[in-house]
Amino acid sequence: MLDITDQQLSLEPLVNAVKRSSSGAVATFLGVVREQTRGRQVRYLEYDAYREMAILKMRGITDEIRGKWRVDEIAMVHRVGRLQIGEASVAIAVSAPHRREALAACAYAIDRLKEMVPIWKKEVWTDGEEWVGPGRCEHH
Amino acid sequence: MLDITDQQLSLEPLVNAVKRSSSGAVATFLGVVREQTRGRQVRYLEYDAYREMAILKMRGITDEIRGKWRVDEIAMVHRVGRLQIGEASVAIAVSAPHRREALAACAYAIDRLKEMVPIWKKEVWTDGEEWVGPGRCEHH
Amino acid sequence: MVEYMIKVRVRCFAAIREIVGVSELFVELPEGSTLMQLIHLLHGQFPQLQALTGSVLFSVNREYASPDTRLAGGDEVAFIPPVSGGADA
Amino acid sequence: MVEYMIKVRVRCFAAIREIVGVSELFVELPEGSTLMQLIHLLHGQFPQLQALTGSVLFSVNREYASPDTRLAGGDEVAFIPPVSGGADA
Repeated sequence: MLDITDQQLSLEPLVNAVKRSSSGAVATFLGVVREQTRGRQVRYLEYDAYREMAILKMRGITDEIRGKWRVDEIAMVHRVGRLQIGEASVAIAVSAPHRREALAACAYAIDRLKEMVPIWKKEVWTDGEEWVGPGRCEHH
Repeated sequence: MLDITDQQLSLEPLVNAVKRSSSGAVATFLGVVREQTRGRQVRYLEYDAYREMAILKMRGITDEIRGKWRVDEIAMVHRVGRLQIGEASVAIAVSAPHRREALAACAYAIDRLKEMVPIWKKEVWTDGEEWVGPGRCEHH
Repeated sequence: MVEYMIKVRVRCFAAIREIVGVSELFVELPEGSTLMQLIHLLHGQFPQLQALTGSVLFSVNREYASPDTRLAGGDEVAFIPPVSGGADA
Repeated sequence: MVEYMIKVRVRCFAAIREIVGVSELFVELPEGSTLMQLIHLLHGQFPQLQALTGSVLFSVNREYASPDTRLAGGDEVAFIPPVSGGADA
């Protein structure tokens, strides 16, 4: 399950999509819109994606993961459009027979997604707005 | 939210319990009953817990985590009773301003839980049963 | 000389509960007894407890405790065989 | 001598879309043009694109591509300014 959606994200469908009878562990990651970025008060975020390429790149990440760890299944869904504080921008779930593989692969997936998947974020503050690249984030 | 329960586990309540307006990331872990352990076919598992001490030890783990990483909130719920294949035995959620802390703390939480929280598992196979300690697991 | 007795509560879980047959029992011991003395007493009463494999730990009042811990009346004691909570993984 | 022209599709996202004003445009180029030549052409037409900070990458047919890539008719090209998907963290 690799998708870009304008609908609210929820973990349960991803967890159900990745669970196999061989799975002993499911690790998930949820990216959430924070109230503050770099000291500025966020009103909302707007995400835009190059959808077709983003899904290709997500598939590339799942291939990388399968080359590194023994996992059962990987799901990644990124939301686009306007997101309020507290809403999830990305949801990832990885199942594996054993917990270390599931946890390591999940952490790897979000790192790689942030590096190379063509999705962009505009921060809209109380006093302005800007499309944000990672170079300007305190924590990438 | 630290609990031992005989009810089915679901991630959503834990995620909602840990999310703060300062949270940019929520990492979760779900332990799931596998079909096979050490080559034997599992019929079901039965978990038993020393409930009061388990919750104390879980609280100890959350203290350890707060000493190591900047996290917002930690939730850990372990199920007891009879579990079928595919059902979750443990659910953990950790929120943090940044993803690395949430992911690292979540991985640490499940490792420590397995090490020191007084919860036990009986494997009931098609041809026998046994209370299992970690020393006899292929992957602890 | 009068020997004062104390009563402790022993809680039994998992394999221990199956050996002992109940989920808790109350044991009387001479005042000043250590956890080790209680363990020996229970080993005498339930010989199968001695056959438990792996490193069995013990708790007193819900904290891991060493066998030389001195017990007091009302203490809650438990055998903690190797734990296996969490994932099946 | 006849110069054959090719037509490529340029897809615009995020900051690029706001500068260009549309989500895609079609550009005609002489056959044999490279991605670099297309970029220069667009820089001329939309000078604000030159002001983009950070390292802008480019894609051809949904794969990252280097500026010396030779374009063919029907290719899909995009500017990829620094990405920032995932968590707000």
